[in-house]
Amino acid sequence: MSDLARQQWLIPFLPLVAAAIQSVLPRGQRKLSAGLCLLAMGASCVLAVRAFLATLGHHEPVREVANFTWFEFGNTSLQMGFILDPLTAGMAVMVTFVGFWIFVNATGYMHEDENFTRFFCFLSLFAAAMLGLVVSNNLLMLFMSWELVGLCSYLLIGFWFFKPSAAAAMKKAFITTRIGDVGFFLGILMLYWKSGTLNLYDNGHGALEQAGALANLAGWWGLSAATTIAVLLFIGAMGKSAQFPLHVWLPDAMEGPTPVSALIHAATMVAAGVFMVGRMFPVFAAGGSPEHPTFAMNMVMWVGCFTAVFSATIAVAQWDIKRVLAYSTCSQLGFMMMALGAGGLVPGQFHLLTHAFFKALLFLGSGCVIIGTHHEQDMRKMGGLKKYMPITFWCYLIGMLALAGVPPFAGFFSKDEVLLQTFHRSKIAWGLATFAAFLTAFYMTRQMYMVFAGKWRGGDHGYGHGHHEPHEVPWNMWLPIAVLSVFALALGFFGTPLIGGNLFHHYLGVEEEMPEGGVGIVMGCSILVGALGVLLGWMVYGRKQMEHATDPDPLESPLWRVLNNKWYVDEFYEATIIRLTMTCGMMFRLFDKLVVDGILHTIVWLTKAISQIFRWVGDELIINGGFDAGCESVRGSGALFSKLQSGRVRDYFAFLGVGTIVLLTVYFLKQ
Amino acid sequence: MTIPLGHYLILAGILFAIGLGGALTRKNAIIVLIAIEVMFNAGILNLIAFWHYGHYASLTAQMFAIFAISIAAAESAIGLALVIAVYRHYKSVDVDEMKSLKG
Amino acid sequence: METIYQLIVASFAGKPAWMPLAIAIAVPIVFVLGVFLTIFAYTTLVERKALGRVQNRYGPNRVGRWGILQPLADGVKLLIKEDIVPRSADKFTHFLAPVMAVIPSLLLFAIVPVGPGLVPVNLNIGILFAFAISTASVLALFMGGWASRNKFSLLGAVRAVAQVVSYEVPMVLAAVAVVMAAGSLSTLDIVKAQSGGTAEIGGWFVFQPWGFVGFVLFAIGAMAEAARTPFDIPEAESEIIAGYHTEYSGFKFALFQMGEYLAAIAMAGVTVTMFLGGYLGPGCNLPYVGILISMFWFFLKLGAMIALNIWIRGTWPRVRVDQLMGFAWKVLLPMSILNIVVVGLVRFMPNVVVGWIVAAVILFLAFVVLIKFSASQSIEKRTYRYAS
Amino acid sequence: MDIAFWIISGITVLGALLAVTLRNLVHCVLSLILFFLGIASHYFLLRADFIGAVQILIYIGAVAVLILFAIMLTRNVTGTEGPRETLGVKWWAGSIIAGTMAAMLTWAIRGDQISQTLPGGDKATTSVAEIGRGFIGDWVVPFEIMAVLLTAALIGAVVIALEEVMKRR
Repeated sequence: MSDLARQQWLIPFLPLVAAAIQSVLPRGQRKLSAGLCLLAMGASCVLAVRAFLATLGHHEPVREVANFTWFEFGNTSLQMGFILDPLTAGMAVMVTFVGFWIFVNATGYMHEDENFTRFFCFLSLFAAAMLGLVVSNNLLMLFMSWELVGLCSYLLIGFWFFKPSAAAAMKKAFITTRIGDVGFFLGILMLYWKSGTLNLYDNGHGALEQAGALANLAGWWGLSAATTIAVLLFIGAMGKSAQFPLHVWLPDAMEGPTPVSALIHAATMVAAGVFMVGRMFPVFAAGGSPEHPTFAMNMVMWVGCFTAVFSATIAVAQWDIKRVLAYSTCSQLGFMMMALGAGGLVPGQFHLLTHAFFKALLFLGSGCVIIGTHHEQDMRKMGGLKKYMPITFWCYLIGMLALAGVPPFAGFFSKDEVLLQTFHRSKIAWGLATFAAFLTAFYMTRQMYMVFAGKWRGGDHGYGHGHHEPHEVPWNMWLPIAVLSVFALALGFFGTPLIGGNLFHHYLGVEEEMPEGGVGIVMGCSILVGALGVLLGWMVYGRKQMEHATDPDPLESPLWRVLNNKWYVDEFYEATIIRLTMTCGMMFRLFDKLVVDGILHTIVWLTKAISQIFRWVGDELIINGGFDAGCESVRGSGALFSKLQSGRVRDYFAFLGVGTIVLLTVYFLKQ
Repeated sequence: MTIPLGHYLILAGILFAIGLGGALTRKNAIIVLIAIEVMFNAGILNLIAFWHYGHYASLTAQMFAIFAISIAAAESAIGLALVIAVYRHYKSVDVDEMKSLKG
Repeated sequence: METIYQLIVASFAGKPAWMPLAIAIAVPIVFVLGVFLTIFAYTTLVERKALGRVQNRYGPNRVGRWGILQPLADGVKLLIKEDIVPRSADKFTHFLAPVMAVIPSLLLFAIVPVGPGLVPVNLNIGILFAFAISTASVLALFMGGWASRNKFSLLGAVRAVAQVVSYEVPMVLAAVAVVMAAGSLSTLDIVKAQSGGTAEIGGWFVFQPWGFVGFVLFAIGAMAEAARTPFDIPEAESEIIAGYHTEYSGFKFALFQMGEYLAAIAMAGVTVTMFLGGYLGPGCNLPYVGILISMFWFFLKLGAMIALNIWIRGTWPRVRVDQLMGFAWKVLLPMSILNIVVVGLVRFMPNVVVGWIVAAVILFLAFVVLIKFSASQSIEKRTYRYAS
Repeated sequence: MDIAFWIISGITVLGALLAVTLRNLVHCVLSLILFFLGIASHYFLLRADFIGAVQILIYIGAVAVLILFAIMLTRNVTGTEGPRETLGVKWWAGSIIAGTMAAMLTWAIRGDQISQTLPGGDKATTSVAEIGRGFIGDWVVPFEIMAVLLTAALIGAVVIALEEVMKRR
């Protein structure tokens, strides 16, 4: 058993080796590259399953750790470690299994791409990073994997970097998640400061085992230390798991190849945030009780709840097949966060697992559709694909029903648990989430009808691949979705009270009593809204099919247009945060030039110059007020002063010398 | 020998200042490199002087001196290669003309 | 074994302290200036005679019997010749260069032991000192070539610098092998490490495979450092007139020649010390006369090395610039690095014979491969970038 | 031996001053060599023979020669600089900074207790063997890193300087 914990490193290591080998493969070695990738992933999957099986059949939840010292400086040592517990084992199996089938699908999807090996190299690295994140028993290692995941997503989203939109999307994804990572990193630092360790579990000395003690320490903003840390960590999770207001990168990430979307949205990157919150759950919950939850828990729940509804509304009005799924992912991640925030570690993680399967299925299915329709992503130009792509259709239907929460598919059970958990915490949140579930059913039905029903509308345009009819995809693309659809169908039963009393609960072994009561109301409501959503979808999109790709949406209205434009969040950011940042950047630049340059001239000149800037900045900000004008003039003065930074080595040298003299002077004066 | 340690330190300080002055006042990149070498040597002289007047049995100072000399050699090789590359580009070795990095 | 310095100090016990010091400083200086300058003078004569015979003519035979006073006559002639300094020359540097050419060469003799304990200074960094000094000699060539403001001089100077810097590397590495075997940098210790063996001959490093290779490498490097034929492209008269000393005449020219010859002789002395057992030879351990016998052996070997130099100069054509550089970097350098490895390897061999055979096989194979490799490179047709 | 210190120090300072003030580049390098020699002599005087030899071997044998080559390769064969540099603001600023620094350093050192330290008797110099053992003993890691650094510098210098040759092909 402890051997298994010590061998956990093999799980991320194998894909890492595969990535390393592929990075030096010549471009032509496509089969070798894909084979290596699949082999490594399959082997990791076997290892993960082995570890998973070892955690089964214990009465007490298993938790094995293997810590080792990474390096020491002085008396301080930084440790790393691996963990084997139900949470890790379940995640690892999910990631490796889903990842494996995504890889299989990718061999078909990327078939024509000339950078096939590079793609698989990145994919392997991505999988390795994610698995490293899952098996690590140390926040530092988790953070490193976390950043690696971010890097890989950056590389993969921008895999077709020659497309300007992809290049923009990759930057957006990186920077947005980076903002969250700052919070995460602060949280890590604070945790280290307060608890003195970054190990999660360490025979009673680990950070999580000290969570109770942390709750008694004072943190910032009048919160307890544990809650402060939790809030900071959650900011990181918000970035990674695309929670409002850091969700903007996720839809843009659709610029990447579809298997990447499947990998990012289903199994890995977005799951990282939820997983991390689940992993750090003791810190979040420390100091609270079900009746009086901590601020961190409330924050998680309400952010999740808001994201769930918010994204679902946007998903209603999108044309791009992948964007619908992307917003749906945001929404579902909101569900997970909400469950975690409501105190339900098990429902959250369970929904994460089931969602990974059916969302991977949906994404791969959409990938099949895109390949089948010759790289068409606009749902208006699809239609009637049921005839051309039967296998894809049936699998997609299963995924759609699972997502829409129709019993007995996986999504129904997991979502139901989430809703139940929320119901006991807050009726308002429950109501909103139920509304989001209704929207989910509605937009998925809309998508099904637009894509698969009616007649083929793709022929309207005579470019691209010409007037080719859609066709079914090769076996290596439909096999994965077929396999995944089996799981989407069956996985839900492991988490239901129906057979033998909630296996998943028992497996994770969290000592939390599921509140009694309310099961009937919640389940009834969710079945009802699911049915209502499907029905409404049929009424709006099913009864009367779109005839032409240029037809307007039946719901065309001002509100719809707002939704179509994603509530103008991007534009809002553009107008506020980005512009503010630019302005700040200008001002910093200005400051830089002045400080650097002023030394050569007399102090009088320096004083005059600084007062000049202050006058300018003050002038512009106070008198003009408007951001635009202020920005412009600051930019202008910045350009003016930037001329003063000479770029000459000699000047910089002189500054060094002056600095040394100043230091020496200080030294003398202090004596 | 009755020269106290301070004499060596002052000598090194003066040499360092000379190097610094050279780096500040000259425009030719090669002379700037020369001046940097002067500063390097002033620093190494300090090491050896401290070794001589201090813990004689220790190897540390000599090791540091050797490493510093090696680094200086590597630095000058790279520096001169850069000067040559810059010369090819700008047809000049005037450091004041190498200001593409200006703001 | 005491050095000459310690002997002198001991014999002046009880006298004022400056006396042994003065004597200990004066004796080696007088010895080096007297003996080695004479050797230099007669080396020029022998060289001219030998080259004459190689080229089927007599060589100098007018001044004195067999031309034996020829060096003296040359000296007088050069002393009274007009000292020409080009108008645009950098006067000070032009003046300094010949002086700079002689000083390092003379300094080299400071570490060459001519007999047991008979070394001017027994530095514990002996060989390193030799290399440090010999690199300085290249500066003189550069200064001379550059100060003359003559493009041929400058070309010669740059060639000299490039050549010396290149050949320095394999030479130092060849010496590293010896230092590894002897376990010391001191020249006296290196000689002592070669003692023993049959009649004080069998222990010479040159009889080891790596020693032989090192000897050849070192001899080639020394020849190139002194810019002697066939490595005399810095002063190749058919290409760049006379290289760096084109603009020198009179005694400055003589100083350049003197520096070159002294460097060659000193490097020959270092070669003898490092590979040929220095002053070791049959009878060098005898009481009283041992010192004389060992000096005899040393100068005999020195003479043999000089003769070898002259012989090679007379019979080999001058190499081309690209061949010169390619040879240094592609053949000598790998060979010398391998040589170091082999020296280390030999230490771990079970016995001397096996070590000898293994080292010989490795070095021979490496030599064959390297020669084949570089030969295939040099056969290719020459292309001219600027001429059609 | 005191007199040796003063003579060598004078030569060293003179060399350094000339190296950074002379107009002719090659003269600068020759002065630099004088400076290096002075420093090496100081090392010998301080009984650090090995460092002294290394100083000569590396600085005079390699660095100075390298600088000379750089001068030749930048086509400034005569070594003269272009138009005379005026004694402008920058010159004065630089000189004042350097002078201030020299003065302050001197002042700082003179005022310190440690500067009065005298060598404790005549001691034997460190043997090369000890240094060699240090390289493969306590200092093996820095030594290896230095080897890597030098290799990197070698490759880097070749790459930078080879650029033109590659372009020509």
